[in-house]
Amino acid sequence: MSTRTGNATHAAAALALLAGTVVIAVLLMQRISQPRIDASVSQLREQRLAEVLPPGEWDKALPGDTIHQLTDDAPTPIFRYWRDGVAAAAIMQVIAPDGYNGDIVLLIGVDAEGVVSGVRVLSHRETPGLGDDIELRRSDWITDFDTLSLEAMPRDDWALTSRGGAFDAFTGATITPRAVVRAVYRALVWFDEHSTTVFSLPRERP
Amino acid sequence: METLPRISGGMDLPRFKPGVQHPPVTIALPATLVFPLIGHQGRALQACVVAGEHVHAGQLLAPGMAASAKGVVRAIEDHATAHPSGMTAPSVILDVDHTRESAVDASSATLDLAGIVGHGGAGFSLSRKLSTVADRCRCLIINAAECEPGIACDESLLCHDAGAVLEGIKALITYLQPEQCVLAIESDKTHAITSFEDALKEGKATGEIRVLALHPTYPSGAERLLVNQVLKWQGLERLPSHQRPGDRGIACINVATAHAVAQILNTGAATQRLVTVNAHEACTARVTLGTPVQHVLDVLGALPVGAQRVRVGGPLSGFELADLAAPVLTTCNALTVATPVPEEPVLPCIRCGDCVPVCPMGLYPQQLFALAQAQDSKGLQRKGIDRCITCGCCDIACPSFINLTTHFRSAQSRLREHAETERAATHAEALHERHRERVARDEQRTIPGTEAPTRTAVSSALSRARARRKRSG
Amino acid sequence: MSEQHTRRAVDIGLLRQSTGATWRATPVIMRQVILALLPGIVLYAYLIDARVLLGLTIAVIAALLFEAMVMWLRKRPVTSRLGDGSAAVTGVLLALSVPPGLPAWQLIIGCGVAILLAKHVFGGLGHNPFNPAMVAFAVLIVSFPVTMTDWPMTADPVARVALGDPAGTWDAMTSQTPLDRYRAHARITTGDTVFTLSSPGTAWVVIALAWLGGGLWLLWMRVITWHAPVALLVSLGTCHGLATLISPTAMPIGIALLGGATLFGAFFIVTDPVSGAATPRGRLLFGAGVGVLTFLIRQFGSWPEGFAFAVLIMNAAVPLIDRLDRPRVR
Amino acid sequence: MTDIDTHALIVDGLWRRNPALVQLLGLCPLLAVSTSVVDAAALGLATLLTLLVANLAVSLLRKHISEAVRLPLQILVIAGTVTLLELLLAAWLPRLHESLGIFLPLIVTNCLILARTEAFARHHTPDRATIDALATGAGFALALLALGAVREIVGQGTVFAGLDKLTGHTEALPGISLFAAEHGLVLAILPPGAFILLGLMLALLKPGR
Repeated sequence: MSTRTGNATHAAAALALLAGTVVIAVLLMQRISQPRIDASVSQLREQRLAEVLPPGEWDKALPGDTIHQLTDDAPTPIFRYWRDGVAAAAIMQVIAPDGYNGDIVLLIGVDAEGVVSGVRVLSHRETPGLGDDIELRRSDWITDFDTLSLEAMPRDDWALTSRGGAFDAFTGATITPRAVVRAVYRALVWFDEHSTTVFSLPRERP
Repeated sequence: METLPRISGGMDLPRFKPGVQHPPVTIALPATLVFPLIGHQGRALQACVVAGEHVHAGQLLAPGMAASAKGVVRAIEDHATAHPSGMTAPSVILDVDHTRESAVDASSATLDLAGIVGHGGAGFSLSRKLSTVADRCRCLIINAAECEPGIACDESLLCHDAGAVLEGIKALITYLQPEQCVLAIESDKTHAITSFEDALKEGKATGEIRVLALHPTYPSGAERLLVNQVLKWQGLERLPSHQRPGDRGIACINVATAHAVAQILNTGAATQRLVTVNAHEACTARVTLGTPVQHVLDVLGALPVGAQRVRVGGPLSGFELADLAAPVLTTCNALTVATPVPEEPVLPCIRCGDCVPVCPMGLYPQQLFALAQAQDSKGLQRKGIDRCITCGCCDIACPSFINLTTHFRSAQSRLREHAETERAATHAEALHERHRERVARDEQRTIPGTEAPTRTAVSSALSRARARRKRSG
Repeated sequence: MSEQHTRRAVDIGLLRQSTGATWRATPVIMRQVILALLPGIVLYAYLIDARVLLGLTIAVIAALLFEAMVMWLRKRPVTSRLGDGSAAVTGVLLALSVPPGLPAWQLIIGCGVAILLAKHVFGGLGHNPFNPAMVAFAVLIVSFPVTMTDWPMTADPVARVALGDPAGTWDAMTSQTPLDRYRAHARITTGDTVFTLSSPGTAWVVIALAWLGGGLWLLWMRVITWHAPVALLVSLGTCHGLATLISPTAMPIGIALLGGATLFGAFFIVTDPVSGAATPRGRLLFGAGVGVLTFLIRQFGSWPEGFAFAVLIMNAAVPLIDRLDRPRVR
Repeated sequence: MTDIDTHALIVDGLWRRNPALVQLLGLCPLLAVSTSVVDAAALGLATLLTLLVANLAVSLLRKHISEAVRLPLQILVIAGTVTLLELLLAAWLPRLHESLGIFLPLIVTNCLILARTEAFARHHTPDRATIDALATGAGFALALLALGAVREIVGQGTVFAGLDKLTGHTEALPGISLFAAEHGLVLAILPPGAFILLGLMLALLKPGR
């Protein structure tokens, strides 16, 4: 009996000891790597943000002034940019929920008038070879949105050519591009209604 | 004459009835007769004669198997049988005594004991069949349908010996007292129909037995299908799949069996049957049961030569005979001597479903085939393999030349064997269980506290047992 | 009585002949299917694109070569199996399902997929659970969406005028199946009655009717049964009819039945005995299932034509149908 | 127990009892991540590394591990290793980390690793355990690499596309292009293609055994 208790104690001690060692190792590793992880995440985001932002110098360095969840249906987050104190551009992160395979996360850059300066895909899980033509590295389809605005194009044209719109579907796939077009259209409509609110919110302390 | 509705499924095969126009040729008795000790569905029979015993025609050699001639039992040994597998079986070998048969007391013969086996395909014992419907027979159906091409013995029987058939039917009517008696025959057998109707007029039985015409579709003569056709004609519900004809008071008896009944009444024994022999010249032969096939063909000068083979039964239900020494028995309706045409190469099943509409039982042969190949017993039973009458319609319909029926036959016998062993196992288990219970009970009786049997009690019991044995033996 | 006469009674082969069964042997069935396709093929080559003949030749040769290769690898007699014609039929069906301008090497890959992956991996003729031509079609459309949706714009004056597009600007467009073309212009011409018949292109309608004719001939010759095609057409028609009631912009029944692969599939694909259901009731269920699924994929899916996928899904359901359909034993 | 010779260990791990191609262990990551050579190589290396650490640790501790707690201990070691690895990758090769996604943490549940620690490392000296881990891990990685190469070539017409993810370059490396991407058999990149190609690989390797 005594040996069994001894064994159990021994085993528990071994387990605790090992668990402790592992926890310490993981904590140490996290301490070392966390700054780098944060840096690389923000670097990646800044790189993408820079791609969709109109060219020029800005009052505040990337990622700009960030606001989250402005209204229930608002894109989140929204990055705001001022040039010489004048509200000049915003980048909206929106989700296209009706993709072929899960959410497509988009960054949509617009200037203060609502003209698109660029659209990029942050993440998606569309079918390789079919749906991933929304990525810039595979096709320049996504640049079709550049310089478009609600004023520049009638409502009916915000659709795929197969439905009578202005956007080509890429061959074999209609769902993915349709989801992107709809998401961009929705974001522009939202921005059209709320742009004053977006820029009137207090600016972050630099 | 009234007509029965056409069966669903089945096939219209060309009418080919060899030898029916000539009267039957009687084949002389051979030197030895052979009686395999096999009963219905291949059950082994126990011989009730011994080697050296003298037997007379009509004497039972085993339950359900009567001698067809006078003679001496030479031996009980393995002998070739007319079985698709070509197997041998323990058989009573009878040396025929060619002296004239002493008169048999025909009046003493009863239908129950004569050991008549149905002359249709299954070889079901007649007495058993009659006993299931005795006293409550609603309808007696005489089955004169013979729709397979190449077999014409029943038709020949009606054409040339309708009187005897009628006599047998009348005897059955007397025995069963059915409410109604019908004879079913294909409408294209006009000669047989007129012959039988003449006999009816002669025997003044026109109102007693009604002749029903069947559409000559193969296999409308199969028992279950025929019974259902008659029930439909009577305006009654057909048999549900779990019922047998006997359960509804219906006896369906082959026309040749009725003829055998007449033989028993006249001579005391049913010793002969008609066999269509289909060789270079076709004829109908009257063969004493137990006669080796070899002898029949020898007498007719039709022994196979060269590549010729002998087939027992028709092209669909029959099989190639492995050994000519096998005897002709009640279920042997035709012998064909011919050179078999090489079979078409079997192609894979393409699931075309052509076999489905032709199946007279409404089964799905294609699925049964797949299940049989997968040896899926449960699936086979679920899809009704036990309902398959192995008529062969699916074989004909199959565009890939698959011999489906062969597969079904072996699947059925495999399942039957399986059920048999299962039953034996449960039986043995029950026996064992009972034994254990008894042992337990005995142990309980001798639990401490009760009296152990004393020495004197034991010895007195022993002496009582001895006395009893002396008295009885 | 002659030897031949007696033989007639012993020989099941001759019985088969007398009832017309040998005449219905598997290789004959395959030949008749190809024969039934001929009028459609001729019209296709004349009205739409003669390249279909080249495609057919390539596909049949490739299918036969693949078949021969597999039979040789599986150490089976090569010639007898080539003679059964099933590989050739697969090649023909595949070549007719893909756009006529499909590059030859893609068509050959399709034949390889059909014969090797869809057929022989499962054990060859009679054992494939999926329709080989449809498996190949699915693989091709997933793999080569660009060329697989590149249908030729027909020299079809009626349709052009009807759609108000006399200049024929469509020639510049790709990614339009005959069915997709309806979708493209549905919005513009909603309510326009002229549109109804001519929209899939009169040439395509003529060819669809040729498939219908071939199919009816096969029915008459009793090579196929009516169950699956009728069930398919009825269920597809019903679905489209209901859709039209709910939403007036939905595809009208006429286009749904005459356009796309509907009639071709109804008589030549869902009637494939091997991968379809084998009993009358099973075939009704199978055809109806294909119809509903085709409608759903056409209406809500991203593929231009849902027929192949509908067939494959129902192929997968065949064992279930077989299991559920118990015979009504007599 | 320790008399299994090194050569046999290596041959077993790499070929005769190859975890992926013979024992069919770890199929989920094998099929999910083998869409390109780079991803396959990365996951293969990560698995190899985890297996090495886990095998070594379990072997070193084998005298102190009692039967009752051996499974929690082994899982703890494996999970700890994978977590460290994930943090490392997230910090220094973020693009690779992103591309491997959930399959990196899922290495914990790769039965291959637990199978080796449980069946081998627990009973053998650290040097044997190391050799076993290297051989088995390499066997798995090579199978992954082969499948990845086939799928990338057939599906996209490239090899080594996205090598930057592995090297830490900032600009995208297109890899070697064999033919235009639109001629690729896209099916090969999709999950069903993975199953079909793995099946074909197994069938082709069968006669060699």
